[in-house]
Amino acid sequence: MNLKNTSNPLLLGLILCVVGVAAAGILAWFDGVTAKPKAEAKIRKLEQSLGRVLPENAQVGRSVTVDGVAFYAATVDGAPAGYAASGSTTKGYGGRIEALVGISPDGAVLTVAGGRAAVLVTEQKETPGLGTNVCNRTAVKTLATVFNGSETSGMPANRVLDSFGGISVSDVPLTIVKDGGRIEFVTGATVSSRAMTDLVDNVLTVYRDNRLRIEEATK
Amino acid sequence: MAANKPIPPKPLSFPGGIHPAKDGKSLTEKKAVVAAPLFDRYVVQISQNVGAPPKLVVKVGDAVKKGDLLAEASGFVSVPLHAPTSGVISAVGDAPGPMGTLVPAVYLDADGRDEWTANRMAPLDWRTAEPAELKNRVRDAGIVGMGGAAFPTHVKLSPPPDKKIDTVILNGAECEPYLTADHRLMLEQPEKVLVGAAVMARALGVENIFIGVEKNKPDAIDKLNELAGKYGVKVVGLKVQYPQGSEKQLIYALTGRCVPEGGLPMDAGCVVQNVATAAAVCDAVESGVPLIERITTVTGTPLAAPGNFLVRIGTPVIRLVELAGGVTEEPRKLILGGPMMGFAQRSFEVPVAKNSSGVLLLAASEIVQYDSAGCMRCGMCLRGCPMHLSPGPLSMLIENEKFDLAAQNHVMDCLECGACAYACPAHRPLVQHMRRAKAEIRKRAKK
Amino acid sequence: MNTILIAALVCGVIALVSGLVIGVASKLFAVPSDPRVDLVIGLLPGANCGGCGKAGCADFAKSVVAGENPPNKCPVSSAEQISAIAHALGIEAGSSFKQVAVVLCGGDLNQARQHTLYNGVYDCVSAAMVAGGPKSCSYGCFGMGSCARSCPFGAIEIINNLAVVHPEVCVGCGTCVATCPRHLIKLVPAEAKVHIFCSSPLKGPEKKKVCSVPCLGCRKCVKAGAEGQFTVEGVKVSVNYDTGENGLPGEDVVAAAGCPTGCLMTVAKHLETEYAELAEAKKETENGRK
Amino acid sequence: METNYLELTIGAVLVYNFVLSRFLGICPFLGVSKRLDTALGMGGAVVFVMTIASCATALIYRYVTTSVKIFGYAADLGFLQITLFILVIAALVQIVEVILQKFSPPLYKALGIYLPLITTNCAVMGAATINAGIDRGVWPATLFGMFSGVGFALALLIFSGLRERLELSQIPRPFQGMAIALITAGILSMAFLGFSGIC
Amino acid sequence: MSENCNNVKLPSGDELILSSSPHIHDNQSVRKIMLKVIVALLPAAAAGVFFFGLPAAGVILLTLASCVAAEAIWFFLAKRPLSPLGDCSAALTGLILALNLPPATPWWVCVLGGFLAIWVGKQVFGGLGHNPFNPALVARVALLIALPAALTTWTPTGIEAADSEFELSTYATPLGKAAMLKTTATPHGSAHGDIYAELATDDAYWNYFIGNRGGSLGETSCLALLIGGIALMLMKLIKWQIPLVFIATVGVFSGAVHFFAPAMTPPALFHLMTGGLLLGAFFMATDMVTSPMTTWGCVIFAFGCGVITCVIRIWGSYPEGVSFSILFMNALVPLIDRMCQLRPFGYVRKKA
Amino acid sequence: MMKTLWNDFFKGIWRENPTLVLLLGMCPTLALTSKAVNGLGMGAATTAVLVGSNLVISLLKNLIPNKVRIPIYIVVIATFVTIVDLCMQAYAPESLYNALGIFIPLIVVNCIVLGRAEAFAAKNTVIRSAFDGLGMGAGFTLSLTVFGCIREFLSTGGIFGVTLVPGWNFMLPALAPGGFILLGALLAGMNYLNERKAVKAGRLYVPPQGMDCRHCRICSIDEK
Ligand SMILES: Cc1cc2nc3c(=O)[nH]c(=O)nc-3n(C[C@H](O)[C@H](O)[C@H](O)COP(=O)(O)O)c2cc1C
Ligand SMILES: Cc1cc2nc3c(=O)[nH]c(=O)nc-3n(C[C@H](O)[C@H](O)[C@H](O)COP(=O)(O)O)c2cc1C
Ligand SMILES: Cc1cc2nc3c(=O)[nH]c(=O)nc-3n(C[C@H](O)[C@H](O)[C@H](O)COP(=O)(O)O)c2cc1C
Ligand SMILES: Cc1cc2nc3c(=O)[nH]c(=O)nc-3n(C[C@H](O)[C@H](O)[C@H](O)CO)c2cc1C
Ligand code: SF4
Ligand code: SF4
Ligand code: SF4
Ligand code: SF4
Ligand code: FES
Repeated sequence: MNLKNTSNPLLLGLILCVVGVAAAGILAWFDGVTAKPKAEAKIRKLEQSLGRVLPENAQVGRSVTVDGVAFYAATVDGAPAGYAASGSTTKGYGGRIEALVGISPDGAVLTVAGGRAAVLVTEQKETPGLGTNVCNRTAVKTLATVFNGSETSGMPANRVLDSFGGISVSDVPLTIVKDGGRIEFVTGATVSSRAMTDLVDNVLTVYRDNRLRIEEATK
Repeated sequence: MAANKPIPPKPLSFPGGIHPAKDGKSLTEKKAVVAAPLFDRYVVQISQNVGAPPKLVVKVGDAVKKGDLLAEASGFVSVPLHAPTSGVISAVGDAPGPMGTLVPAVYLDADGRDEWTANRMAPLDWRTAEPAELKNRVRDAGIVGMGGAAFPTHVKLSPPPDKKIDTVILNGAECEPYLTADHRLMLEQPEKVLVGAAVMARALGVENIFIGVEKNKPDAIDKLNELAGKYGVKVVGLKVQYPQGSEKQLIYALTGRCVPEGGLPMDAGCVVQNVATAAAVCDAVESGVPLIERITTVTGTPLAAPGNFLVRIGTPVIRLVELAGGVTEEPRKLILGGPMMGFAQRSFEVPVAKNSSGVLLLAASEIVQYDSAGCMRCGMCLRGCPMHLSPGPLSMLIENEKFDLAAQNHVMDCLECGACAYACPAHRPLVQHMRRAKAEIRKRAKK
Repeated sequence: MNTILIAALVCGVIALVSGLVIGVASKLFAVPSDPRVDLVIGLLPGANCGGCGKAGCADFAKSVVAGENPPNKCPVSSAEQISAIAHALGIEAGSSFKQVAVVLCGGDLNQARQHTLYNGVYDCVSAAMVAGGPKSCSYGCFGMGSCARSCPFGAIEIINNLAVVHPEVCVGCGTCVATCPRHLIKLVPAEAKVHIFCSSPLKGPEKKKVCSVPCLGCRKCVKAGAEGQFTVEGVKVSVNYDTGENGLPGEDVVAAAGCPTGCLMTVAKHLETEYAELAEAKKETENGRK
Repeated sequence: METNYLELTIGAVLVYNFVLSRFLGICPFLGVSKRLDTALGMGGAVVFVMTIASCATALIYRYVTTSVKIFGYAADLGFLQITLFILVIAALVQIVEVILQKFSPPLYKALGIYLPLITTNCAVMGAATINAGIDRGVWPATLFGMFSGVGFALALLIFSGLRERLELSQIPRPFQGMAIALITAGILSMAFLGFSGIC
Repeated sequence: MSENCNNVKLPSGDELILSSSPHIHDNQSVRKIMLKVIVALLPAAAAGVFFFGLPAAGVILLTLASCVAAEAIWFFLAKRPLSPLGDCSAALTGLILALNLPPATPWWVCVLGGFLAIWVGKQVFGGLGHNPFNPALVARVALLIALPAALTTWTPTGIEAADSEFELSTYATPLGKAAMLKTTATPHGSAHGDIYAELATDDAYWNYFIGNRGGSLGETSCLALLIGGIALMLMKLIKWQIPLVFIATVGVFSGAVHFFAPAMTPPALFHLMTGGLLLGAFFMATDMVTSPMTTWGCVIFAFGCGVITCVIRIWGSYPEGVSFSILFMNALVPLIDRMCQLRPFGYVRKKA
Repeated sequence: MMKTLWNDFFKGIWRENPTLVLLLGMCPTLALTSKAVNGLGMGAATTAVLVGSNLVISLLKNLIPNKVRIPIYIVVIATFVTIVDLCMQAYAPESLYNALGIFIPLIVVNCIVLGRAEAFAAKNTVIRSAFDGLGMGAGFTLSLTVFGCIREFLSTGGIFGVTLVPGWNFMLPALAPGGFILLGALLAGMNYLNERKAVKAGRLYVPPQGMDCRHCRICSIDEK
């Protein structure tokens, strides 16, 4: 059968229709097949990032959003282990910065594996090579680490972010060293440093002011 | 039509143009015209006019007298050629022409007697002669534009009926550096110039006559002014600015009219003639002398005694160099014409033609070499171009052989005046580019 | 299952509609087209370079089919591609009679006198307008490569200030012929291997003054060659390219004639000598540097 | 969802220029920029197609792939998004083409040859995908498509001007052609970087 | 035909030079122009060295040398004669680039900048006259986005540093300070309009004028730049329209914004005297290779530069916009040139 | 037979390399090569689509009417793209999927894919089409990865995230302008080598002036 030169509109439409139906069918079927892995991947993604700002073995439970900050409650063996709070600020050099901050039930920034502060930037538009030095935790993989297999699985270090370790609600308002506070900053990227400080400050403030409500809602 | 508009206040100048810092006129402007002696051999190019070359009427071995016809006009846009002296035609063949190529020429060996021909034209009374008679006389005398273009003058005096000519302009600007031939002519024979102007005005039936002279020749302006009233001629001093003598610019400076793009002076109601042409017209009418000699400036720092000479058409340049005292320094460039528009020559054997207003020698130290470096887009050429073209970008187009675009950008309006190349700090050979493009575009248009 | 059904339905409907519309539209607004245009487009290299002066290959193909342009106007196509197009369209382009260009001047840097110092645009056409250019011989090649630049196929090389055509690259488009201000380039049959590399009509002694390889007009070649292989015009002798019954002169004629200046030569020999001179010059400069 | 239209438009034209900072539609940007007039035609065609295509795909996104209800059954047809978008764009372009050809031959002459090129152009599909990705409404999506097209046209216009100038330059041999065009595009994109942050 | 004429032999034809008319030239050359511009920039360079000390001199010398070296190496690689080096345009590019760099630029950044300017900005396009973009700016902007840290590390002037209260580690230029205020200023902030007061005192203006402020090496001293710039205008080496329109546009635009929204931006005078406006307007926007040729073209060009500079300064994320604006308008030059084509003398519009 | 297949495969890798010689698919080439991994990922995804669509289209080639062949190709390609997209969502590392972003859906309009369907698969056998797709995909992947390595190395001093030169940080090559400029420089380098080769072989070499559409005439063939 050779349909190459047909020009009957009906036939054309039909052929296209058949192809379309077949394609849609295949896709729908395939979508079904991958539905489970996809969902798992999604959960994995959230858990992965949440997990990184929470203590080991923590289970993520319910969440609540207060004043634009989302709090995910975490438990370790059933006991409350704190929250992973997702906050944001618009004071970054490139605008909006989003980060997860792990806080203990009494409102201090957690310290997680490797002694890193539980602050993880999830979205930012800072200047590469300048503002990103403030926001990004990038592991330096070198040939040596690759061959020795000594790649750290935990969070890489970042001077500014790690200086949030142990900071608690009682330290609010936070300021950077340059402005007389405790938070580190990167010279040449003060704006980004201030923005991060502002972000954590905001998260802690919201927690301090709404602690009961949050506990209530995530029980 | 522009021609019918009343003449507005004169700008006496035009937008654009340049002021050559060293105009070299002081070398010769005080030197009175000296008649060159009779040389033993003249080389008369046959085609000395724009248009159809005249048809040769003599052959090798013929004896001719001064003023005898060597070649006769072969069409309307063509003029006859006359013998510059009496003697024998020793050869007819190729001679080095002003463009470097070999051109047909008549070799005339002078017999030293310099006898006038028997059938010399009778003097005319121009005040009473018919315009047609005057025009015929101008043609028969072999007169062409002596300002450079060598366009047959009688053609210019016969505008098509639909063009209304109301002004005759004599071009005494002599804006070319170094040249002073017209200056001396106006100073020494003002009467002839004025009569010539009047003759041409009569031939055209026009009242309005201007002579435009650059203000750096105050003595000539004074001299002309003394006599001008008698002939109804207005002498106007013009701003010293190159190329004031270009006809389009001159018309604008004197009348405020613009010759439309691609048009001729007659489109602005004017006829422009060089002052030397006018003097030749006067000679032809008043004494029946054909155009066989002209005033030429022989100048340049290498020359021992530069000056202005009355030379016969056909004199080899080498004779003029000798006449000017020979050289004291080795010349590296020989130019026929002025330094801005003249043509470099490859040999000292080239003969003087009807439109050779100057012979210029340059020494090595005076020559600035062209450079093929890219255009810097500095815009100096734009400022200098009297036609308001953009020579820099145009030359880039031409360098890349984009002639269509060059034509769209009006390269055909270029006068080849050289103001752009003069000003260009990158020393680009702009005029050469323009010339090539114009030739190429004409070639394509013909196809 | 629901999802599959709905997806199929949605997609099917949209596809059906698209197909119908396209089908109907192409029926309704059908514009007849020449299938040969597609054919030619297929054969063209598709560089869309605009070198042919058209807006693109498709545009050019149309003009070829319409007969406005010969296929060899495309500067990118190889000779085979062009002949394929010509073949497909049934045009007799280069298939039966291949012509190549030849520069009829042999006076290179070492052999022809440069008359003057030229300072200006490095381009033959421009140079010719400045007092006839720098070359003493008013009929010789400037070697400034106007032709080489104009050749869309890069067939002309300037060696030792002399233009030489590589006949195997040249497709005979004739662009260079129109370019040369000295009218030195001629289109000749591809089989012509022997040329007289001189175009000056001057008398022998005059040529001798300016060039060491002029055609002196001694007519040795005319005698050596067969009847009608050469034409004589005044002093100037040239190969008669309108192949008569005796055909074109071959290498044997060159050998037999014993041209006193060597301006009667084969193309190959010409290229060979020029390259040799070039190598010589290179060696000399290198030696000079040492 | 954005509501600030000024930001949306300036962002689409200058800051997040499709070609120079998002890397979309590079092929026609490089391919159709040799001459200013063709660039103008192509620019016009892209603006036109991007506007209607963004509108159409936004409609599809809103009313088909995310929320279709047939016989009471709802389904998430997200997996059909790519197929439907491109199908609709291709059909749309073809239809526009024939309609133009029929009803406005001059316009067809000006834009016609560029229309099919646009089907295989990342910019149109890219705009549709971006719109869907951040869940834009139909009206802002259309606006975004249009101004992204304007941004594309602007970049194309500037670039073609530059290339016409480059054509007259003595570019070193290895850099001729595409190489210098890419380098110029790079510097141009550097100049556009200056606008970062204005919205 | 060598006949004897008096005592000197006439040249036989061989030695006559043939060239097209005209046969005489203005006494002008590319080299002279470039040298004049270099001289006009010396006051600014001197001011830079005076205020920022010897390291600044090092930056100038190094950048200049690396530009010249880059050009020489390019010619060498391309097997071309080195003679075009003599036109001094590479040296000028180097000088301008140096004046655009922070006074404490590390040595390798200077060298890299020189190569970027000459190779990417100039020679790939075919060298002098062919580059559509200002080479010095190409290098400067490329460095800025490549090495933001190195290119935004400012040093205080010697006079400022002597001031004991000064915080050296966190030094910012006036425009940088203004930009920071921009991000911290809340729309409903109480200190409406006063937030820029500290930047716009008479004292501050005096410092800006003589050059006692932070910034790029050669951009700080308005006085030195005005001397050089006005000299160039008087010599007619630059078209006066460009600096004038550029500066006026920035003044009017920023003044208007300040008038209507004082919290948005400092007053116009601040904008005119800080940043690289004068350096850009007098020496970079005027680069003839990369600016339009016609008068009206220049006006449009300069106006565009001014507007874009203000837009970037006021709303953009970069504190300074002169480099970007000139670079952007460079790209528009071919279009502007096309728009502003000259009419030939006696041009008659063809009837359609 | 083997030789033809080898030829079909190999031409895509060098002689008709889609990115460096034909200059097609420029968007992913520039957008996704700031890191070598992204280039590799994009290359792999495109290869999968190319092979799949080439296979199906060469299978169906006799059933596809000329008039609607473009929509049909598009649907087929779109199907494979969606499949790849779904797979990546499900199995690929999140960072890679995010980095490729909207460029996965855009494989649909990649001239290489459509062009191979039109120029090769629609005319040749299934096996040859598969090899052609594989070769083109491999060429695309190779050039993207190599270009990605170059950009990554020049900007961060490492390849595939592994730092080789500690402390190196030069952002330009990773950003948009750097991408353009580097690709231009790369092309210039190729031109230089090709020209030298051509000169040695006595041939004429013209640097590519634009994208080479001889393999995809989608745009011109529909010119009514
Ligand atoms: C191109 C450019 C990009 C910049 N990017 C950032 C950035 O991402 N984050 C930041 O805090 N500052 C950035 N800055 C610097 C700010 O403008 C400001 O000068 C700096 O944050 C304050 O400097 P300091 O930290 O030395 O006080 C950038 C500056 C420039 C010129
Ligand atoms: C083809 C041609 C036709 C001309 N026709 C006329 C004419 O009819 N009437 C006229 O007065 N001048 C005519 N001229 C002469 C020009 O107006 C002008 O005087 C001549 O070209 C010399 O000008 P120039 O020395 O400025 O180059 C003509 C010139 C050319 C080249
Ligand atoms: C740039 C330029 C400069 C000229 N300068 C003069 C000049 O100084 N004197 C002059 O008589 N003619 C000059 N001419 C020639 C005039 O345009 C015009 O041809 C001449 O005056 C007509 O007169 P004619 O036919 O008698 O020569 C110049 C032409 C051009 C293009
Ligand atoms: C008035 C003037 C300004 C110049 N400005 C610059 C400049 O800003 N940057 C630069 O690289 N070169 C500049 N140059 C030098 C020269 O034009 C530049 O190197 C060319 O762009 C290189 O082709 C300038 C030259 C002049 C005469
Ligand atoms: S030569 Fe032509 S382009 Fe140059 S200034 Fe004169 S008229 Fe203008
Ligand atoms: S004067 Fe020379 S360098 Fe300046 S724009 Fe004109 S041609 Fe170019
Ligand atoms: S231009 Fe001349 S040499 Fe080149 S291909 Fe055509 S005929 Fe042959
Ligand atoms: S053959 Fe003619 S065009 Fe070619 S180089 Fe010689 S003179 Fe020039
Ligand atoms: S890949 Fe061709 S337009 Fe994007």
